[in-house]
Amino acid sequence: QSVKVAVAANLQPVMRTIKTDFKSSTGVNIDIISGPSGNLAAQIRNGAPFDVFLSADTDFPLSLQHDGFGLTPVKIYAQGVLIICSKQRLDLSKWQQLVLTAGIKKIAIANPAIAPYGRATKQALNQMNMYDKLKTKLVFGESISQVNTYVITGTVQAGFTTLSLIKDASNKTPLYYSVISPKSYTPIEQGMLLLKHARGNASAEKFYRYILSSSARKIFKQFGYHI
Amino acid sequence: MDFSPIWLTLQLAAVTTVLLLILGLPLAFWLSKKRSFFKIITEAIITMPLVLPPSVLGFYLLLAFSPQHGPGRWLQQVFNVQFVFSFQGLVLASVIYSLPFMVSPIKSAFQQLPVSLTQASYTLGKTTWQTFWHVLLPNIKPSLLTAAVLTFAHTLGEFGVVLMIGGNIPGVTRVASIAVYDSVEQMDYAAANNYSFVLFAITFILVTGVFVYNRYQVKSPLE
Amino acid sequence: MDFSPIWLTLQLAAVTTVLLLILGLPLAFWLSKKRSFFKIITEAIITMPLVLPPSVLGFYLLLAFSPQHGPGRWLQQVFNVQFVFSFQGLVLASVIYSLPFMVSPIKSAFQQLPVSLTQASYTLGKTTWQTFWHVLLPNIKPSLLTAAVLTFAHTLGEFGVVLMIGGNIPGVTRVASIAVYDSVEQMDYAAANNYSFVLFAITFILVTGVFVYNRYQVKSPLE
Amino acid sequence: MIAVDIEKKLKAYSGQQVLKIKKEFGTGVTGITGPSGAGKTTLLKMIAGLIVPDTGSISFNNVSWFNSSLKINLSPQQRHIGFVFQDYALFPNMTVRQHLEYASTDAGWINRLLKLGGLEDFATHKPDYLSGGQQQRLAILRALAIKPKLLLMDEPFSALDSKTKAGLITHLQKLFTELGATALIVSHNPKEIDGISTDSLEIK
Amino acid sequence: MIAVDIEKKLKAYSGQQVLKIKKEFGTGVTGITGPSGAGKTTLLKMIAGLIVPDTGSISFNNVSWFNSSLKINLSPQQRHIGFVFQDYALFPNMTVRQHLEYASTDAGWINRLLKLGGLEDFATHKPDYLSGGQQQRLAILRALAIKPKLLLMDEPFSALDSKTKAGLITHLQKLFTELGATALIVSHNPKEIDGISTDSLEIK
Ligand SMILES: Nc1ncnc2c1ncn2[C@@H]1O[C@H](COP(=O)(O)OP(=O)(O)OP(=O)(O)O)[C@@H](O)[C@H]1O
Ligand SMILES: Nc1ncnc2c1ncn2[C@@H]1O[C@H](COP(=O)(O)OP(=O)(O)OP(=O)(O)O)[C@@H](O)[C@H]1O
Ligand code: MOO
Ligand SMILES: [Mg+2]
Ligand SMILES: [Mg+2]
Repeated sequence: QSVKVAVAANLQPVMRTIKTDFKSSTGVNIDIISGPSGNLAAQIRNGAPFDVFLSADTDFPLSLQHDGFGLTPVKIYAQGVLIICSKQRLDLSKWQQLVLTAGIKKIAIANPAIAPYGRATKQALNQMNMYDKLKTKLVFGESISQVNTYVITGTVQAGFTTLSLIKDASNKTPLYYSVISPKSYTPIEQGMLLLKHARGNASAEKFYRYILSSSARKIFKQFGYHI
Repeated sequence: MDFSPIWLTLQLAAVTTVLLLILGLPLAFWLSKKRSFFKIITEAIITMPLVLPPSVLGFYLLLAFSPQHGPGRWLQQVFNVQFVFSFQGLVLASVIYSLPFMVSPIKSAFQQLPVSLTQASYTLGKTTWQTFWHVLLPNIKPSLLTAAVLTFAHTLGEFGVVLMIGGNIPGVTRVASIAVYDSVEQMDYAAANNYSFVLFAITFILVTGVFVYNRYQVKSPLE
Repeated sequence: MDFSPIWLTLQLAAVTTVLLLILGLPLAFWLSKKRSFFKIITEAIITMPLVLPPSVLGFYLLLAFSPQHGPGRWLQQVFNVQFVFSFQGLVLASVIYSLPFMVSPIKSAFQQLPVSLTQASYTLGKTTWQTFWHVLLPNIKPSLLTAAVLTFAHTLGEFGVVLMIGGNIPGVTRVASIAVYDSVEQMDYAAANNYSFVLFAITFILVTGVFVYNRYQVKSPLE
Repeated sequence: MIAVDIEKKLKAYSGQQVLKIKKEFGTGVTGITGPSGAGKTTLLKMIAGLIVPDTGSISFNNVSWFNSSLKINLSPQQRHIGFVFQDYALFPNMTVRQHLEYASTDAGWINRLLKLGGLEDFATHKPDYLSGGQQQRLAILRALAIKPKLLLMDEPFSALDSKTKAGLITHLQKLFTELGATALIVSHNPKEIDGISTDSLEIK
Repeated sequence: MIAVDIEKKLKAYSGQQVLKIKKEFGTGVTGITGPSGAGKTTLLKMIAGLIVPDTGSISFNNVSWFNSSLKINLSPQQRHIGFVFQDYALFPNMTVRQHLEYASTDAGWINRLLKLGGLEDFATHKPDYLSGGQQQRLAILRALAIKPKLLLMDEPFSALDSKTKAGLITHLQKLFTELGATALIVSHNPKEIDGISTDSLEIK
């Protein structure tokens, strides 16, 4: 029996390792469906046959759970780190000044309405009184994944994304980045929910427990998440 | 490389095209004949799905077929069929979505045929249906082929509706267009390239084949 | 309610349709004439963008027009134009994407016209171009209209490419299809409904208008 | 025996012209003449059920085909008529033989017709590859293929040279007698059917 | 004066048939006759440049139009010919007057032609709304509209009644003289042009 796991886009780099590790320890194959957390939540409401939901925040899984889509309470499995990142050799330690210069034409952020990382970015920029100043430069990716795509193809000079992108060994493109001050945004606590669809699916439960296990935690840490 | 998205896409496009041929031909014929106000409205309605963005269509299909409420719930409870996040759902959406691509070119072609062909066939005692089948249809072959190719192609390229009601489920609704999108998102550009290339190759062969076949259909008597 | 996505969509569709009429008509005419192997290949290539999923096209456009390298950098440096995240980029993508929708039905219609019309015009001393303009084109009006409507519509419904290279920038690339998608994913069904309804209304009027106009074009002499 | 008593407004001239016909046509051949634009084609099409008269009645062997007051109007199919169109109206997609096979399943009859029209050598040609006279003969053969009791022929010999025409007419006369058919032949050259026509109608 | 010396294989019969023509046509009217399928239409189309002969040459007033050994082949446009098609080839989108206006800008000439063809009352009609004879007359007028020095007419009177035809032919004769034109008229009924033809050619 396979397990369908809906994962927030920021987890894409880490999920490859998780999938292999879970398969080697249990022999169970998981299908990964990734997207902005908000999209996945909407799809679950509309009947998508997912077993486990790994969100990028706690709000989406909580509301699903509240409306009876969950089998378990929402568990926080990791805490995300927001970075600004570029393919160009830029000194991003002073990114706040840098992004205002003319050399930076476009900056990608994830759509705040459906991607928690985008929400956090917006919050941080607002806190620094920068959001309005940058408004004309912003382009909105559907999710963190799309922000990553824009960064790596060089269509934007900078993008706000997740630290796991940097820690992804399979990514061969050299990237330059700087961590955004954690004080400027509410911590990105990422929550998990075992869904109604998984009822009777032992493998799904196994996967749910595995994510909270130490071996999974180790992997999350490797990819820059706080536990 | 995982070939299931491509296989799925081809299946979807083929099933849709066949269904639409069965459905679209008589419809196009009916619409091509003298117009009534009722027909104009019908035609406008048929054309709607084409004019609406796939996301709008997807939205309404989602509302209609979500098992949370309405017809979707009823279907789920009574027949245990679910149209969202399932292959049959994609087929239904594609049929609605591509209908005008089948109907419009065929209808125009029928309108451009001389009336006397129909009249001649009628005097031979042939029914409307026989006339349609043996006289009118064979004389609009190029347009028919165009319509079928457009329909097939439009379905191959379907993305928005699938993204909305399909949900990217491997082997069920992850068609090629979604797989490419997904690969790009995962920064797996090699996979994106592979999918693109295979689609390219398949369709290039298909399209060239059709055109080469069609070459012999183009009339150029004596010269 | 924010009307800018709808306005933007209509602009995009209109600009694309006009450009494609200018580009597609001569192309369709050229293709409709006696076939060479070169033409078949050309036609297959023109048909490609239609058969490719929008996500594939979007991906390649993204790669090609990234200002970091290749043609994108050159355009940026020499002309200071950027094709990603800009309206002109969407126009370019739409033109490529909708080209076959303009060309195919028109080409088929040309092929179905009797050769003797062209011959008669030639003996009157008319050039190929005059013949095209005064004799052939007016006699395929229904197909021409169909092609234009299909093109306009297909552009209205464009979603995948825009999602890929648009960047969802309000007033610049946030077209209606994206706005609906966005609203649905935010579970703001009221906004999704509004956008959908306005699009529905506009296009229903448009389409019905075209059909009512076309009604007078359908020949039914004496009866 | 076909009885016609109809009226039809022709949208022809800037002014208007009314076509009024009252006549009974017996078995045998009736020649119909009249100047160009008089309404000869229109008359045949009304008898065939392809154009609806404004008022009046048409009946064939006492079966009512059309009656405006009784609201009777049989379809062209029900009237079982052989019609030779002035512009032939051949099917571009069918070969000569297929035209006849579309109308009839009787292979012997088809071969006989092909021979009668001198088109045996062209059985596999499509209309685009036929000369004008060959096309016209095909149009005649197709109309005969259904062995109609009533034949409506609109300028059926206009593209034929006198020798071909003379031969064909002789054959047709035999065929009409054999079928016991009534034939109405529109012709601008009444002499050509003088030998076979038993009656005539001049329009206007 | 037009000199023709050409050969063309006709893909006609199951076997093959070669059309061989060697003839000089002087100013005035030449009647061309021959059985149906002989190649009359093919000949006219080759002279007009619509079909390419296999070998040979065509020249008009000592200008070479076609020469297979010298690889000369003028386009139909360059030959400036008035052509009446056997199947008319009218433009469905144009009214009677528009047909003539498409060919000529001389309003006086157009009106004269309309009168000559008896189509003044139908100037605003499209071909679908014309009778067979009216269509044929329009085809003739259109060919005349460009005031050609060479007229190729393929069965131009086949749909006309004898009265209309006689009147038209008288007018045409005057016009030909006026234009100093050479006319080749294909006709299966040679008698109809007896009065005006000065030469004749029989094919096969
Ligand atoms: N489809 C039509 N719609 C309207 N008027 C028509 C149509 N066809 C013919 N007419 C007009 O009706 C009149 C009669 O036409 P009809 O074709 O019956 O003439 P006809 O006697 O057959 O002439 P011809 O010998 O030239 O073929 C003509 O003046 C013609 O212009
Ligand atoms: N487009 C074509 N392709 C091939 N063969 C053709 C084509 N048109 C005519 N033919 C054949 O060539 C031969 C000569 O045809 P053509 O049209 O020149 O005859 P025609 O003398 O004009 O006869 P008609 O008096 O019947 O019009 C015929 O046998 C015919 O079948
Ligand atoms: O990982 Mo997200 O849901 O795109 O912020
Ligand atoms: Mg007539
Ligand atoms: Mg001929």
